[in-house]
Amino acid sequence: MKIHNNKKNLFLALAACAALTLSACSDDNASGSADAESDNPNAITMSWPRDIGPMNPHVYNPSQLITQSMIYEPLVSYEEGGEVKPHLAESWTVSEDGREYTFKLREGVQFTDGSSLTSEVVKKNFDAVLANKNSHSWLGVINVLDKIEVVDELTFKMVLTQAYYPALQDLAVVRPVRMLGEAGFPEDGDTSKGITEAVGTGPWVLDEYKTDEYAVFKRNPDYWGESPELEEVTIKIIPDAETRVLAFEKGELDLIYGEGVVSMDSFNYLKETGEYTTDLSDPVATRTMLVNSTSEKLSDLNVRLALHHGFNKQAMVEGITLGLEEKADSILSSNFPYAQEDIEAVEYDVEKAASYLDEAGWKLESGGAIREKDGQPLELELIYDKTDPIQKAMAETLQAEWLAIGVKLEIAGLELTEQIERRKAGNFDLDFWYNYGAPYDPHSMINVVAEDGWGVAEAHSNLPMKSELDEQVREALASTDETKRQELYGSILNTLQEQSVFIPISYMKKTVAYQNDIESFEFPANRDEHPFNDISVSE
Amino acid sequence: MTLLEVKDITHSYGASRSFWRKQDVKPVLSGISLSIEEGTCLGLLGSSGAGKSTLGKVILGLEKPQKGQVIFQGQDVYAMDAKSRQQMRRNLQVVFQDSYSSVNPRLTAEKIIAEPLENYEKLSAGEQNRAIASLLEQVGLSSSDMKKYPREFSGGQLQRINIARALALKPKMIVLDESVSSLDMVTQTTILDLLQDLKKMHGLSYLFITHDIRAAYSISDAMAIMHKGQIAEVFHNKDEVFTSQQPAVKSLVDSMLPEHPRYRNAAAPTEAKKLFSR
Amino acid sequence: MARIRTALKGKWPFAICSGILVVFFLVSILAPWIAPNDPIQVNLALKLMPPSLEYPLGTDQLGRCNLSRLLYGARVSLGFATLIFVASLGIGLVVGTLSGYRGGWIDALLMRFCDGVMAFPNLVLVLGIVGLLGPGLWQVVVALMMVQWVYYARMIRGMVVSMKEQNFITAARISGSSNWKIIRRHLVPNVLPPIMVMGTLEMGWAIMDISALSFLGLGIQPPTPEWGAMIHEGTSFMRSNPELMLYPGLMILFVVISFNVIGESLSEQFGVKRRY
Amino acid sequence: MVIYLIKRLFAVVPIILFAIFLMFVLVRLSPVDPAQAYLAASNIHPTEELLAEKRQEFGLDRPLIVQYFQTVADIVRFDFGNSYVTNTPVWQEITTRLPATLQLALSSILVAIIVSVPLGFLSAVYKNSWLDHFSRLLSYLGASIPQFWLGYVLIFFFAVKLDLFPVEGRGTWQHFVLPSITLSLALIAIYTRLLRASVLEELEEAYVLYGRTRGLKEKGIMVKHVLRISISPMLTGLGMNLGKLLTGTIIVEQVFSWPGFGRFFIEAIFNRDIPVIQSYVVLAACLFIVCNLIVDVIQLYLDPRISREGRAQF
Amino acid sequence: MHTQPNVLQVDNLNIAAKSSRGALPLVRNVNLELKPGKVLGLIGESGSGKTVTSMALMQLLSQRSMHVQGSIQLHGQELNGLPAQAMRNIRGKDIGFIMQNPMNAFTPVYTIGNQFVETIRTHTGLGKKQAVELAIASLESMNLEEPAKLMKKYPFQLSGGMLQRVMIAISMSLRPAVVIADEPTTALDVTNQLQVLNELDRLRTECGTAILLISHDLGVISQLADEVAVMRHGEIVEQAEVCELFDRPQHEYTKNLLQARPMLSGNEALNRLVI
Repeated sequence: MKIHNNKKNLFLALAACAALTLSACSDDNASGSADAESDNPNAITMSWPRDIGPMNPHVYNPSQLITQSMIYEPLVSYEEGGEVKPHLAESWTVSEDGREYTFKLREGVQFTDGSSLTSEVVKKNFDAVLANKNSHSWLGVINVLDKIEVVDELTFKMVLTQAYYPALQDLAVVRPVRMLGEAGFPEDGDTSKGITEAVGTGPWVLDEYKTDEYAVFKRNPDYWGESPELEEVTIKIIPDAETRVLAFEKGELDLIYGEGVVSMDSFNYLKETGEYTTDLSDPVATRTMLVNSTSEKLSDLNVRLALHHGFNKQAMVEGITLGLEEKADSILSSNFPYAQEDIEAVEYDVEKAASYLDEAGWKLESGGAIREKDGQPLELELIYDKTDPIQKAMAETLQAEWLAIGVKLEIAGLELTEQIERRKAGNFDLDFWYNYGAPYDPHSMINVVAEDGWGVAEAHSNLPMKSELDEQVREALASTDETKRQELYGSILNTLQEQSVFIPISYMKKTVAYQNDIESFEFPANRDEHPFNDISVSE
Repeated sequence: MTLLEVKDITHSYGASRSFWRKQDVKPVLSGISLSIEEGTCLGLLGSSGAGKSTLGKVILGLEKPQKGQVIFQGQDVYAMDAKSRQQMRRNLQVVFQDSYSSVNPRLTAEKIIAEPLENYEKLSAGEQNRAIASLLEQVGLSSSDMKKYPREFSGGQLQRINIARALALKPKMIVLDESVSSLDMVTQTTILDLLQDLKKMHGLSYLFITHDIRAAYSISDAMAIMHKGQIAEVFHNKDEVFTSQQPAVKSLVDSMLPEHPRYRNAAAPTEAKKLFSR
Repeated sequence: MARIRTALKGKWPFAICSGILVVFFLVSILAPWIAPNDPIQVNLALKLMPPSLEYPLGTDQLGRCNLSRLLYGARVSLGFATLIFVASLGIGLVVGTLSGYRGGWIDALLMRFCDGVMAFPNLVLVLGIVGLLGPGLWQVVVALMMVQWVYYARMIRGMVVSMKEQNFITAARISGSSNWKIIRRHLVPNVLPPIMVMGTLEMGWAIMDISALSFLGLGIQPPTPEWGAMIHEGTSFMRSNPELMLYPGLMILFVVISFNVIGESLSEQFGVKRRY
Repeated sequence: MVIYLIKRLFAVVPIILFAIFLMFVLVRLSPVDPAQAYLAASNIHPTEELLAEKRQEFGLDRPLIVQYFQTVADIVRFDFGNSYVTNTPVWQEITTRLPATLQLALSSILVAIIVSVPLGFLSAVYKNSWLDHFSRLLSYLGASIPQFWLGYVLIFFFAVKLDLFPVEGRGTWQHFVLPSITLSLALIAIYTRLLRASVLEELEEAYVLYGRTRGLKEKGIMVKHVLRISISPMLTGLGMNLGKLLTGTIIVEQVFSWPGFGRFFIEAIFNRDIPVIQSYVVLAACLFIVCNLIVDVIQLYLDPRISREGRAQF
Repeated sequence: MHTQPNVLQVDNLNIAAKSSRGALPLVRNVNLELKPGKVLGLIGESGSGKTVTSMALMQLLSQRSMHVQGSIQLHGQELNGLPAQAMRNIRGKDIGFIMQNPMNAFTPVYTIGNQFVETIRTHTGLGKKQAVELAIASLESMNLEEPAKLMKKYPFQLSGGMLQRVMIAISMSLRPAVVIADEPTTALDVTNQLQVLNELDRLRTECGTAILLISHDLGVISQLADEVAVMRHGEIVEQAEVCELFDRPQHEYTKNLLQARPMLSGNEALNRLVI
């Protein structure tokens, strides 16, 4: 029994442990916090739902587009209305067959470590991307990219395997074709496993970063272009939407910006208080319902049309999104290139819907609520992302609306990955789907309509004119003739509309709310770009 | 005739299979031999920790000894098949010290006494009822107590119910394991009287396990004294207990409290001190 | 019953809480008949309405009847908590009794398994199971069950082992009762009441756990009304319509408090010690 | 005592092995294909070749028993694999985020102990006084208020309306206040109740009466004798409730944007980030075991009976 | 020194439990006298009010739940209603107490020495070292071997008989005027009972302490008591010198009690032989 001798020491030891742990905590805390009440008046704080990630320009999760776009820059930039403008590349020429692009780089562009932007560096970046082609196959230009040839220090040639008109648009995206400085590359040049340093040419430099807490960006003093007004941007990581609003209300945040970063209700609340400025962007993408034509019941155009006519889109969009989204009649909103004026809207018409169903042979037994055909009830399943409150609310609304025309809708909230898996496997009746927005659309959207592997082409495969449609898509993407392209797009979009394999629901918009001392806020044209270059703060 | 014979029982607990330390295997019983004649009562005496209760369990067939035999009615208790053991149980019953823990608190007196009857005698409801009533009367309770729950009885009354249950199958022998020790004096005496009467009436044999010499003396025909897992001495004439020079017996006798102030016990027996000090 | 009656004497909190629970259980059974509206009927024209005759507690952000959703929510919370309790108690009873009564290697094996499961902080294991099986109410229920039964088994085994040593079990054996009869007649009836008391306390936790998991998005699937999920949806309306958050919060509060008060009084009555 | 501790330490080994085994079985039972989950989480378009390649990389094509021993060997070397989402070693993710979680947990336990020890003790000593009624009310409320609900309400009133504390984040001591309160209320409820019950039980013990018959000071009997013994079941509860605490931290981290591991874990669940899920659970089990070991040691100090009787069953 | 021959004088003690239905009498009109160096036996079956009486003498009944009326005088000082502080000084110092179940009476987590010294230092101004010395001396006088080692042991490491003697040693160390022994032998093994009674006997002869010996066991009473009070249903039905009571019981209940004890068949010769 040594209890007597040991116990005092034991207790002391325990107490010491506790003290150490605690003091370790407080040390940690001393190293500064990032609050909106920063000493610098020319600084703002914004929130973002997830950690900004490792700032690697060539990979996806968990890196965040918004911060990648602050540091790294593209060769060309995407501007309002789909116009492609010079950025790091000053000018370019395209060969006759559309397979060779020769770029001239801007002179005097420097990376933040002082090195210059040269064709060699550009090639290095492209090579790193091409080394992991599999990961980037979603981006059209990568699939057709053959090689990069250095011509001289500031001139290089991009060679494609086939003509592909949206190559420039694709080069404007935030990742993976933005330029990392020489110093950022690991020895073997393969950036997929990580970079050594976040060296870019962008207007912002990462100054301070704490995983899951915040990241502070400072203005790049040597920026080649027009310097931003702001000196400092702090991005705080706040995963919960409600907490974000509360922090904004309290003044800990200057800006809430993004898609789905606040609930619609909270956004409206902020708007109605009048103490803050709120705004909505132009449509960035379309919320669409993907209808699986290979599903037995939905292979009938009449059923698809009945569903399309069978719900009050206007009321649903307004009710659920409180007017923050706009009812969509076409899959492509008018602010995108090649959007068609003459797409005929499918209007809300319950009687029409009912008659389509009657015509398809789905009859309502007297006393029954669900239509039947050959003793089978008209039951459909809608899958949706369970974490998305809007999808959920819409699913629930549709459930109620379609019941009125005798269609029973089962709704299944899934995790995103499961939703995508089932979409790819064609294992669904109805599914929420979004197009990609600027600068990816409209070419990316029609690409997945024709190209297998994304679940969309597969879902459309039961259309009678499917092969024709695919041919049109291929033609449009390779075409170098502007009017021809316009024509083809018109035909494709009209077919999709008439066949009701996409049911457009609403145009999604970005939201922003900011404290009144922020001036001159503008939404970037590129959906994934950051908005900080134009912001200024009043004294 | 010999009803029960215990031959050379050796048993121990704590044969620990612990990986960490080899525990000393403490023998609880070593080389115990005893016999009980039909219709007699053997008082088994000893201080606490002497191994009395373990021996009781061994005899009842509840704890297989590591060595030795228990022969009841000519049959080895631990060598018989399940069926014969079941039959053996009929004739060998038990009453424990703590009357409260010996009955299921959720059953009525009737159900408690009915349990052995259900298991052995397939009686009709009426017959069973009558049997229970008569048993209750035999032990000095009334048939109106049938529907009562254990908590409605006093300790003495409950012990009577335990006796009634033990009697239900008309056994040959009952092991009384400190059956009266926790009752107050007056009740103790009445229960002892009841046991005497029943013994005469049914020709029962008892193994009366106790630490109280007086109680053992008053009911037993013969006495055996246990000490540290062994039989110190067996007395067929129980009066000889008081004159024995066997140290364990002597110390037990020496530490008796007087039954009258006239016989005050003058000094603590030194023998006892040696024997029992830890 | 008699004990419950004496327990009631002079204990008004106990009486009130039993009343609340009885009401909630009735509500959850009768929800389809007493709810004024269909709880999942979306009517965007009627969103966020103040209380009216048709919608006694107003409507939520999708124009669904708040009262009806709360009533149906009782179904989910109480129903699944009861299910978890009954199922895990059932498994625990079988395993615990077998283990405690038989002893030997079966006991060792089963109890080592229980030890292993208990080596995990229980809710964390639930999260792990849900994480691997995928979020969803049934996964949550199965996970909670898988984690809970171990505790019941452990406790029941302990009680069986100590009870096995009690004289009345020995007496029953000596009276010639078979093992099955001893288990059925003596062990189970004595083991069950204290475990049920523990269960009342656990029910409260189960309801909290289900709603917490729903809050994290791991539990209930819409449009099924569940209190935790309703609170989560209601947080967006904290300022304009605080009742959307308040009502389901109060429901949880009432039910859990009731379970706790009742469990506490019963365990005092039965002398059951709380595990934690 | 040393032997007892060594024994306890060694007993931990098979339990941890079993814990790893259980997780291993669960992963194999899971309907999700890790290769599929990996590609989905990394935003890579899954093709059959890629899937096969990944399966081979994860060793999923090897016999189960080999996979199990590989898992054990990896975990022993603190190699929990790479997160599917962040592509960094899980161990690194743990070390950057766990300290924040532990701080939060520790500060909540501290708050809980500081409040519940006097409250539980006094309410038992002054049974049926107003303090007792208050503490019982508090413990009923504390055990019944959902933490996520409480969290938002606290932020709304104390951070936004009254402007006393920051809404979210970590940094200064003020950042600790609201999350700790949210997290500790349930613990306070449990511990207060546990302590009150055990003090009431101990007050019935003969040694209290014997102390009084010896003329000891009432305060001395209560604090030196009763409290010291009564605190033991509360400590057991402290160890046992770690699970509640950890789930609590997940919720609180979510609501208060606390940069801890729980938040990361929930994201991992949604992304099917199997290595993260697996290591969180195994790690939590280890933490749980270690905490209970610490509790045991403290109890051993408080109550020398334990080393003789072995650990009391709860 | 004392003009009054009685160390402890109890007059007309009435105890009632407060309940919602009014006072429930537990003890009625009890009169007791304890003389220095004498042992007063209090006998009765369980529930007869013996323990409540002893608690009343120690003033340890909760005033919230119990009514205590009557006079309890220690050396002429009225104890009933004495302020808590003053009463606490008397407890342990002037009135010692020996409990029924020694195994539970000690705080399990402190050593014997710790609790012994704690008691001594509560009532005396002794330093720690002196207190330890006094405790060891006291244990030694109880015939306990190796008292210094004993001091370092925890209660659970000792047998009931040992603990009971430790308890007597603690009472004795402060030389109290009165010791109340509540069923001091009930929980002990037969072989230890006599020894404990003998230690009590020494306590009264050597220190002149008056002892109130509460027991239900006639053997204990006949071994130690000088005078006996028989209690039943909260009342003292008979009180007499011990031999007188055993030989000529007056009350019906006493007679029953005496008849009930198991006798060695009334065998005088055997009884003499035993001693």
